[in-house]
Amino acid sequence: MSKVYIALQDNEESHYIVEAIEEDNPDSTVIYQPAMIRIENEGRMVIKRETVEDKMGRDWEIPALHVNLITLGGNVDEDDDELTLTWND
Amino acid sequence: MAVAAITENYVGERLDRVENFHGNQVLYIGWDHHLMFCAPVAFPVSPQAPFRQVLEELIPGAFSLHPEFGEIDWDEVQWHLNGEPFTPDMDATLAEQGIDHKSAVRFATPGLNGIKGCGS
Amino acid sequence: MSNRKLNLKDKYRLLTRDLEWEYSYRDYEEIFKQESFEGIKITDWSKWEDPFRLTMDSYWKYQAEKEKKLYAIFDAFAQNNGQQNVTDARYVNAIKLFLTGVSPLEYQAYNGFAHVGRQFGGVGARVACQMQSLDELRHVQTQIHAMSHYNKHFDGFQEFPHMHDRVWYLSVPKSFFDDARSAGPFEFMVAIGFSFEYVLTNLLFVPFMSGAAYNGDMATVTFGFSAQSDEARHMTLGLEIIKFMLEQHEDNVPIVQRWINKWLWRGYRVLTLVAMMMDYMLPNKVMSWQESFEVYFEEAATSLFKDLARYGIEMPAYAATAIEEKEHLSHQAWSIFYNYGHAAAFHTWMPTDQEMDWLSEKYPNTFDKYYRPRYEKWREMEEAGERYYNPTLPMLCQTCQIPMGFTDMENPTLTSYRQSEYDGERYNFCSDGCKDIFDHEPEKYVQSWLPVHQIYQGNCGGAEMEDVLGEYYRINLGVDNLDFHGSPDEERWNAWHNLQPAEDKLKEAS
Amino acid sequence: MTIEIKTATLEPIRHTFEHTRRRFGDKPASRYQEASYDIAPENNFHYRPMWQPDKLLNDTSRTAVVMEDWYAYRDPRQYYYGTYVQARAKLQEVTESNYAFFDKRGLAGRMSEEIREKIIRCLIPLRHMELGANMNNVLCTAYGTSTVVTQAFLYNGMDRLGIAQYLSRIGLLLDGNSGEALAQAKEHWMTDSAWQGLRRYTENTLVIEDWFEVFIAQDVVLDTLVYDLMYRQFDQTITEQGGSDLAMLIEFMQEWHKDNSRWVDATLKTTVAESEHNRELIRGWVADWQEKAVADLAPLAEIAVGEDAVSASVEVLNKRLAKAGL
Repeated sequence: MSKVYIALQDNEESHYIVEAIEEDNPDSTVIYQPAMIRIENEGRMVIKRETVEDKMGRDWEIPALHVNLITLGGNVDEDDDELTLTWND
Repeated sequence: MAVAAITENYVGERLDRVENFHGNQVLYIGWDHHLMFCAPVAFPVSPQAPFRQVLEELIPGAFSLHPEFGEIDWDEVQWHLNGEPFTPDMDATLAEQGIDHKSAVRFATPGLNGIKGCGS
Repeated sequence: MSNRKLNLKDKYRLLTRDLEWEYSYRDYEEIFKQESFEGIKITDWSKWEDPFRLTMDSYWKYQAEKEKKLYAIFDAFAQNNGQQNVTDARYVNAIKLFLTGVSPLEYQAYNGFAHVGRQFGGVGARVACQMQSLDELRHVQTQIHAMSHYNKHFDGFQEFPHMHDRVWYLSVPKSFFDDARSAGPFEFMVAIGFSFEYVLTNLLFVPFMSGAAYNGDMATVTFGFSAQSDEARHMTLGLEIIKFMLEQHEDNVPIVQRWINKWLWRGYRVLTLVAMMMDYMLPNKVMSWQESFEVYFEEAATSLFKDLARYGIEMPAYAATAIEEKEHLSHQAWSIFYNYGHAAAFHTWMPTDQEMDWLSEKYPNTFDKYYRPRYEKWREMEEAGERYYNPTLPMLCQTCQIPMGFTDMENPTLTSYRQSEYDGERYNFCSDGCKDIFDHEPEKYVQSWLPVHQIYQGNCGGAEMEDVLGEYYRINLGVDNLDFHGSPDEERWNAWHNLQPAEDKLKEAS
Repeated sequence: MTIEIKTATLEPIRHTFEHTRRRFGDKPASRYQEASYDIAPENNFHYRPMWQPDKLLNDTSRTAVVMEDWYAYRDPRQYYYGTYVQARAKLQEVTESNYAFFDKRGLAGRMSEEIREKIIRCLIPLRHMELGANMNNVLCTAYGTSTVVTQAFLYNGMDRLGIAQYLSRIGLLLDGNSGEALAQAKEHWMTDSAWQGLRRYTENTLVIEDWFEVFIAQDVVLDTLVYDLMYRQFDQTITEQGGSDLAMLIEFMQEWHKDNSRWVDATLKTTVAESEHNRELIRGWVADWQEKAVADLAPLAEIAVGEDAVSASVEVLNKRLAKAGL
């Protein structure tokens, strides 16, 4: 199976997002690189608004992810509650 | 294969027609396995020039900085013209021996393998 | 009245897709003239899916937030003379290449996406392209603003748009984008939206920006990452358009496959410049070209093409060649620029011993065997006061326009020559990829404005190289060009840091 | 101490790029200047476009207007991307809070059925015209010459999409997010005789080839008339009829039009002042499109405002044209 991935700028807000991703995608791998954080997972990854809000302790909208986003790989689907990345194998 | 364009007969202007070079044609020369010269070189040269001129003027001008240049035994050199083995006639013109516009001439120097034998 | 809340999908449908109407006073074909000539069959634009469903209110809001952050950093960088904090003045040459070679491509993307953003018949696709056009404008402008401060303290930035239209090595990226923009709207999307944005920009931006981070270049990291935050949207658009075309009609599949083959090769050749930047121009290295190629091309492309296999799309034809070349590419590119360092608007140099050791470690199969001896010879010549410059202009590939510095991978010290005849004239190429591209559309590629031929035709300011370089290219001779050692950039850098000239250091070191 | 040496050697070696120095003198250039002037490719294009083989990429002959220097323009707002999005984000924030207020207070429910119907019939269908305006301005970006011109067209184009979306949201505020108002409005746009003129005009502009003529037909003639008619006169009419809450929903359009007009006027003026050739050309386009617009808008003006509405808007247009030297 192929890996989907997402990379975020290494900053305070991203740390919360990464925490949320780790919680919702327990098999994912987090890789710290210069100035960026890359998270990979086999086949599918989900970023959930609710979990991020929980980590941040405030309201957060999915489109706000783009402010810190560097790159991603996989088919994207975004709605109000989550953004998912998938590969069809 | 014709290009797919919005109008029929898409014809682009050929920028490098030989007529545009003021009586010259372009000749490319490369020295095999001597990549200190990063790529073959290009010269504007008269199609009426004898090959001797290529050997005595153009080639030294381009390649003499190489430490092996002085060691070349020109009788042993193997030539290719546009990918085919070729024996140049020193006194015939380029045109007479089929070296036309944008032809590529390569030469190999057996026994000379570049700086420390690395092909440079 | 209690208003039910609209979700993102409904909102996008009502606010964007529903704006369209069926024309009755004019024909669809009059309004979207360019939609059919490429042979792509679209039966239903309403099947277009926009994964982000961005409306203008969100666009303005989030983009303004990004810009606010970005310009705060630019201001701080300039106020604090951040240019002093890069690892080494040699590093700045990487961003000179970036401003002259890459930023103008962002400009071309701005033009190109505006073009397709008008020409597609579906509003969803049009709007996505328009937003990308606007983003690309953002990128060129933020890059100019980031470099504006460097321009005040280093040479070689000052004529970037003039140079992009004329200088030999910039003809490589320029011809790439001219090629894409002169193609029809669907091919443009495969060329730029998919092949470049989806498959290749990661190779351009991510390692390079990490490199900037590793080399203390705050301004570049900031614009780079900020630009990348738009890139995720662009990548997704690129993938979406491919899927859309493939789903619309089976007849589209072979056309799309041919475009993918062509554009991945064309884009990969342009990235030769990046390979060289990564391995040679970053004093503090992040990862080698080979390593980033493995992660961002081989691994990522494999997943992608596995995903696209269900449509009958295969891994592009020349990927195997690109993979074979990964252990040679950057060294061959650096050799080209070292050869023609007198004709470039940035500086070149020979790697230090430590840097050569890094290259040996990263390229155990090739560096010591093929390249180190060459470099040591060049260094020796430099120390003898005879820094090597190639005295003759190079042979260029008709398609990619790069000097023919690539070799046959089965015989890596033999130049790779390819040739075609068309309409009574010979054309030369660096590779099968470039030759096939020409052979398929010779009418297009006979038009290439090849810098070396243009010089020989007398169209670049005169017969003397000084006229070409100084007058036509506007290289400030003896200042912008030649080796880094002995350059005014180096001299100023040393003065800022009270360092002894590198030449002296070089002598001591050897 | 090395501080003194450092300050001495940190003097910049130049103040700006060479192209901005040549144009504006040897001093630090503004961000607007560095981001806008002389950065578009102009020479040595490699291949003729497959989609228009008789021209080059970035060919200046895609309009009959002739400028000696296509960078003679200046956007009075000095918008480059950063200043543009920040200006719009500010306007957007105000608009969002207006819309939220309108929604939260249930102000739609306070409007009479008649007023609601009138807004849905006379105002909401404009969202389709705005989509046409979006396409027209993006066309000018794609085929226009010089960044200082083309970037402003793109900002305008995206603004029009934004306005189309705000108009749609007004519809949604009025129909409780059911989308019914939008469907009705579309039906008006497609079949209502009051709208057929404007729809015909819009479709006709979508086939104009000359991008500067597009600018005249859309941004100069039609927008001046429509924005005066709908966002001034219609706003007044609705207020008089008890629908004053509409005002907070169209503030964006009013503010935007004021802002955009500064650029339209400046662009028109610079072009007309360039030559008699340009003046005559533009005069012809204006006359042609004005005549069509007046006829095509009249039925809508009559149901939205009243009989003399169009002539009042024409007066506004004539004033603007006179100011631009026409």
